[in-house]
Amino acid sequence: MIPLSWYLILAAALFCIGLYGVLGRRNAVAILMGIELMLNAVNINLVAFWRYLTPALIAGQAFAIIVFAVAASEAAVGLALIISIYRQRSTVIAEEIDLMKW
Amino acid sequence: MTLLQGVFVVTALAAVISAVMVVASPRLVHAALWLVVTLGAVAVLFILLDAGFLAMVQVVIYIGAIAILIIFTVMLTRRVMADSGPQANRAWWLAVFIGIVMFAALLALLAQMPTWWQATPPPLAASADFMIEDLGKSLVDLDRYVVPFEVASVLLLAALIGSIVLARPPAETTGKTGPE
Amino acid sequence: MITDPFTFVGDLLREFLIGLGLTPPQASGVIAFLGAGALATAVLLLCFLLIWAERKILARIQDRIGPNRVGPFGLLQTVADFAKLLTKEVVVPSGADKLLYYLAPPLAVMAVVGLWAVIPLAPNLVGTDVNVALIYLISIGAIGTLAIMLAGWSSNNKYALLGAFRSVAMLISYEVPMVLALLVPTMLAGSMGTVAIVEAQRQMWFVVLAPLAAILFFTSSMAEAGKAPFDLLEAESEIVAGYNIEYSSMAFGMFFVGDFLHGFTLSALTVTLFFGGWLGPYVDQYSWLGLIYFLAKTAVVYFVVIWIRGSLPRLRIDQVNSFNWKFLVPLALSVVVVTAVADKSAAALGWDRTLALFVANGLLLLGTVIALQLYARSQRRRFERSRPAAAPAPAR
Amino acid sequence: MTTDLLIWLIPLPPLLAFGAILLGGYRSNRLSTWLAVAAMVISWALGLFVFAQAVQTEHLGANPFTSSIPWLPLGTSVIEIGVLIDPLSAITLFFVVWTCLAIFVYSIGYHNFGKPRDVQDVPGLPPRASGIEPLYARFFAFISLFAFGMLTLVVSDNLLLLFIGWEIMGLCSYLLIGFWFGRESARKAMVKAFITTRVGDVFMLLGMVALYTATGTLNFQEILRSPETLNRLAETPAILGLSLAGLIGLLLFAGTVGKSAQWPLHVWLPDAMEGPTPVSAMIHAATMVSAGIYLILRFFPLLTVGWHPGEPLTTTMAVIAVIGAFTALFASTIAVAQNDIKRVLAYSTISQLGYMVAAVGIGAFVAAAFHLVTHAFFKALLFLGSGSVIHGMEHGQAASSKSAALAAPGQAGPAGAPETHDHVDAQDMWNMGGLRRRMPWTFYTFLIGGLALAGFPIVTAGFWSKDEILSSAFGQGQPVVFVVLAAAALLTAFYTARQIGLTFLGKPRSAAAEHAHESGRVMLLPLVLLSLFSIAAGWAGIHHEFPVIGGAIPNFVEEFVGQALAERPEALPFAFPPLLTSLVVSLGGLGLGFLVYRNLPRGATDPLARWLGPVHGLLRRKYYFDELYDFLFVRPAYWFAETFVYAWVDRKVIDGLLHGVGRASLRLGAWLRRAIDLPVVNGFGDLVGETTKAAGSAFRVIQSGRVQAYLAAGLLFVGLLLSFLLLVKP
Repeated sequence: MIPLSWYLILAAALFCIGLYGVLGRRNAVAILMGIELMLNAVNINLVAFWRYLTPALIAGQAFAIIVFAVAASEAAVGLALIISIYRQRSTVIAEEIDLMKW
Repeated sequence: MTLLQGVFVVTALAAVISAVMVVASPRLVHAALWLVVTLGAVAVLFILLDAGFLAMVQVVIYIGAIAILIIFTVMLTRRVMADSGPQANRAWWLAVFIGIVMFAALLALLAQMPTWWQATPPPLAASADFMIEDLGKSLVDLDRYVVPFEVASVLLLAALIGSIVLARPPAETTGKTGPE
Repeated sequence: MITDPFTFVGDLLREFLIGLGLTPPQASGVIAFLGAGALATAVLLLCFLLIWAERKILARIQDRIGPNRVGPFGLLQTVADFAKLLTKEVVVPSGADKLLYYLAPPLAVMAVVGLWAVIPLAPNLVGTDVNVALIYLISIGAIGTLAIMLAGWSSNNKYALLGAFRSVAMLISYEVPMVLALLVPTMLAGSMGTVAIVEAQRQMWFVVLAPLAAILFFTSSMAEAGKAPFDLLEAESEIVAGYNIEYSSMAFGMFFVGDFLHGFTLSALTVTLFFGGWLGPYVDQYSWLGLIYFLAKTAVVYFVVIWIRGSLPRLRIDQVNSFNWKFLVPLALSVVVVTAVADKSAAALGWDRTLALFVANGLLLLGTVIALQLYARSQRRRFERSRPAAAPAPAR
Repeated sequence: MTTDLLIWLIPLPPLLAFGAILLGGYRSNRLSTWLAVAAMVISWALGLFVFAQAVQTEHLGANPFTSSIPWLPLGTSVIEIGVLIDPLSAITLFFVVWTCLAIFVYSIGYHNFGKPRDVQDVPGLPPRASGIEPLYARFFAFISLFAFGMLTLVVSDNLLLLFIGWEIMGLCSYLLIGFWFGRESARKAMVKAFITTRVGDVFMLLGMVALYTATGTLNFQEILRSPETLNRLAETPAILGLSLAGLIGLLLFAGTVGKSAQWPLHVWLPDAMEGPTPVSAMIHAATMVSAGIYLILRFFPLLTVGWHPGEPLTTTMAVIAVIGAFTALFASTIAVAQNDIKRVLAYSTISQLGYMVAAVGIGAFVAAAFHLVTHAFFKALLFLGSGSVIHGMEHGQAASSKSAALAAPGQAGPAGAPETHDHVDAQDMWNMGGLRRRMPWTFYTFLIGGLALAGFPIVTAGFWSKDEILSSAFGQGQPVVFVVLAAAALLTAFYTARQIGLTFLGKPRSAAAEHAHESGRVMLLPLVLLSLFSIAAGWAGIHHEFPVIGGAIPNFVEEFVGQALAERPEALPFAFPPLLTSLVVSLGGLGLGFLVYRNLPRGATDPLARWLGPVHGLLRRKYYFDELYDFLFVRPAYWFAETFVYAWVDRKVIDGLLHGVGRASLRLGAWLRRAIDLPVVNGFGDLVGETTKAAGSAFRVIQSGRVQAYLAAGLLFVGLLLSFLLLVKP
């Protein structure tokens, strides 16, 4: 059977790839995609821990669902923000969106 | 290596490779499509973890809504997308470094768990039908997760209103939309 | 006489495979694979008949004869059309994203054919009986949306992209009332599995228990399938032909097939969820009757689909969206609430379930009509106030 | 749901309606009407249901409906808030809900609901003839609040809650008398009413405090139903030779004197007629002034403790009886000489309340309660009828001036208008006459009310209740009271006949009266309803030995109300002298008045003035009581305020003190600023500011505005923290 560690390693890998996406990409949409990857990694962890450690409690699945809700709202608001920034400033490059300095 | 392990390895490889493509692909539409592949692979993992419901929800929400939205946004902002300049910023090496350190740290942390090498999951107590029922009940049970659930619903409502507000055209153009 | 030919054939095949030296799980896997192939092929072949039927019926509605040259009653017309399509050249527009360009049409067909995996055709004849079949339906629908998006984008054509945007906006919007309407059979049957839903309709079809939900589901699936009057995804008059304008040959043929098949599939789903699926008299003794009942009911619903196409004019994009968000979604929400309350209180107070749900739906319908009347009146008043009565509005 | 719980709900709907109208209902007149009337209908239904339950309950007096919850913890004891329905509150509730409902409905028509608003109407002034009242919703809010106060008072089971209802009514009375605050007279009247009743209320509060000190409770049942408490109160001596019970009784009675406008605090009630007529009917005739009587009826056991029928009156009772009887006669003499239709009724209200007070004073509990009920009905009827008359007159005035203007369009503007459409006083009876033909419904209902007031024999309710009081006075051996009340009854009949004669009979004496027309159905319906009660309410209390019809109908009042007392009073034997007296005085007074006033021509003077000479002037000026009070209290108060408090205390002492303190503070402040603020505090403040600024400009490089840089920095620090926790710490 599949050991728990495999899932955890995979989740950690996805998380870190997502982290790179968030930190390293210039495009705001790409940053959002990185965040989605990270959230997915979290979900894998939640479900894997539920399955291997506490299958009697439904908490893992319940919180995975709540993570879905968070991801959906984050995508909706984030993308709306990006589009509205794009309308105002004609750019979606995160480095150029730096009005809030000093 | 059993069949299940084989399936896992294939899926995991697909997930990781497509995830790398998500962050590395110079064309954003391709990145978004690679994201779809990753998400689908994660859905398969959910099935392997006996969470079929979550797998379906994953497909509905991530692929059906979030990925589509992302592609939509990419296409709407296409004018800047077309020039495929450097997609990584100046500090990308720092990002790689942080990613690798984080990966190592996470593994180091997790490896301390006593159940790290637990190979077989304990048998499920109940049938899949009962599990979904229990999941639904737990979300509206006052003693369990009704508060997070309600918070999530309020969050969704706030997101709904927020995106409508953000997406509204500026005030001077609203008058032009005729009486439809 | 064999009462259950499907199980019989399955068992026969299994014995044969085990006889060939396979282990029982391997045999089951092979049978599942074969079944999936058979189902998909059957469904795709059905298309020839469907296209012919649609053209014939539409022609009759429009007081024409329809295809009548190739084969008896023009039955082979479709075959001829496909032969023509197959012999044509596949033109890839310049600047197109080739991989995605080729990926989109198969995805579109897959999204439709995949739906058949959870439709129970007869007792013991279902692709797979998963307990989350309804969510599966929605998620497969999402793949269809993705296919349209890809087709529109990869063609490198302004009209194609506009058509794709339009259709995706509409498809995503109409998923909301569809999901809400799907909640109603889920509640009534207590399961999200299609087989359980069909079984739960033994006492009474859900179309009686939840007529409004049935109408809602039918309407929003029509929109999901892009059937008239929601066929503005390919409104020739406005955006040439929509997302598939750059496709030619069999690549276009796949979209074409997917489109026609989607209409039939939505009929099948409506029948499964609301009209009792394969249920009918004597179906327990002779399970093959189930298939006939199912196909007959589906054909009737499909006829309604074509009928609507022949009767109603196409909607504008803003009308489509406001109809969805201002009418269907609120109505679907209230249907869910009313059904839940009526069902639970019928169970708690010992009322007759059928009657209670039917009456509740009737009351909701009445309320909807009254609300619509009030809305229309207020709209008219506003209209008359903004524009003096002397100058009547020009007809659109 | 038990009846006990229902009682709690009776006062609440009007309060909710008040709140709802106040919080937004006022935007729509229609909504306000519906809210107020619907709330009142709910209260009415609940009240009648409770009344029906009460009537069907055996021995309600001994086992009343009651329910209470703790309210105010006060040191060692807890004041409870609760409700109580015993026979007394049951019948009070009965007439309160009926009259309130009738008046609510009547108000809709009175304020011209449904008519468009006249642009010339000003909020705070009565509307001209046909427009809707500008402050329409406000009126309904106020009367709803009033209904809440009255119902609270009726259902309360302790003196404190009763007092709260009492004061809410006082507030509403103030607000509603001054409803047309644009009029100088209304403003004065509202202040007068408030302050005058306040005098009584202060005494009442003293009585309440004394009662609480002596007994430790304010609950009616605990005080009034326990003989020990009452006896202890009766035996404890207080000042002036009074027992404690007598003192408390007198103090509480002072509240009644204020609220029920008894002499010498009667002056506010006639002026209160400045308010809209439904207000006069509801507050100043049927309910609020009845609350005073209700109070002394409620405390009847306390007032009469140590007294038994047939014995001489105690001091307290004597005081009450004398004041009541005197007020009855005194007010009726004034009423004879008044010309304003509402003022006549106001004085007659004072007089009739005097009857009830006198009845309580001589120990006639049942008679007083009976008269309370019947009086509420017929006096509300009379007021509403007079409102209808005034309404008709105002419409007539508008109609006549309009027709005159049409007839003579060439005439100069309003300044040169002919004499016939001068503004005449729509309330002056000398401008009326002959309204019988123009307003038949109003006439017949008003006639019923007037006959009830005059005590027209057998048919009307007033006869039975008044007769009961007279016979009680006779039977208790109080000849003086008897004679005084009989004289008052004669005058009552006389001025009633005068009023009816001047208003309805004869020929119209002004253009307005000629053009007056009948009021709308929504106003007439309450009139008809109340006139039914004005007749039928009397049948509930016919003495069982009355000739011919006695005993045909059970004496419900005697049986039901009597059990409110612990010692049930014995019914007095029937006697002919009082019956004959009341027959003679009522018929005589009516006949006399009718002879004199049945047909006076336009421009006639009051024949009474001729006959009485200077006495008539005295009566007309109300015995100069207003002037007397003005001289005795108002002017000295003004003088005191002006010359002493303002000119000397305020300007010289207090202002001087303040100025001195101010100057000293200024000096001190200037010194403190120079010595401490500038060098020390500012220096420190500047130092902090400069340091922050320097640090800010040093650190501001970090704030690059790039979200990814922030995230990276955050992650780095989280990583450092985690590695510290995991690697170094253990």
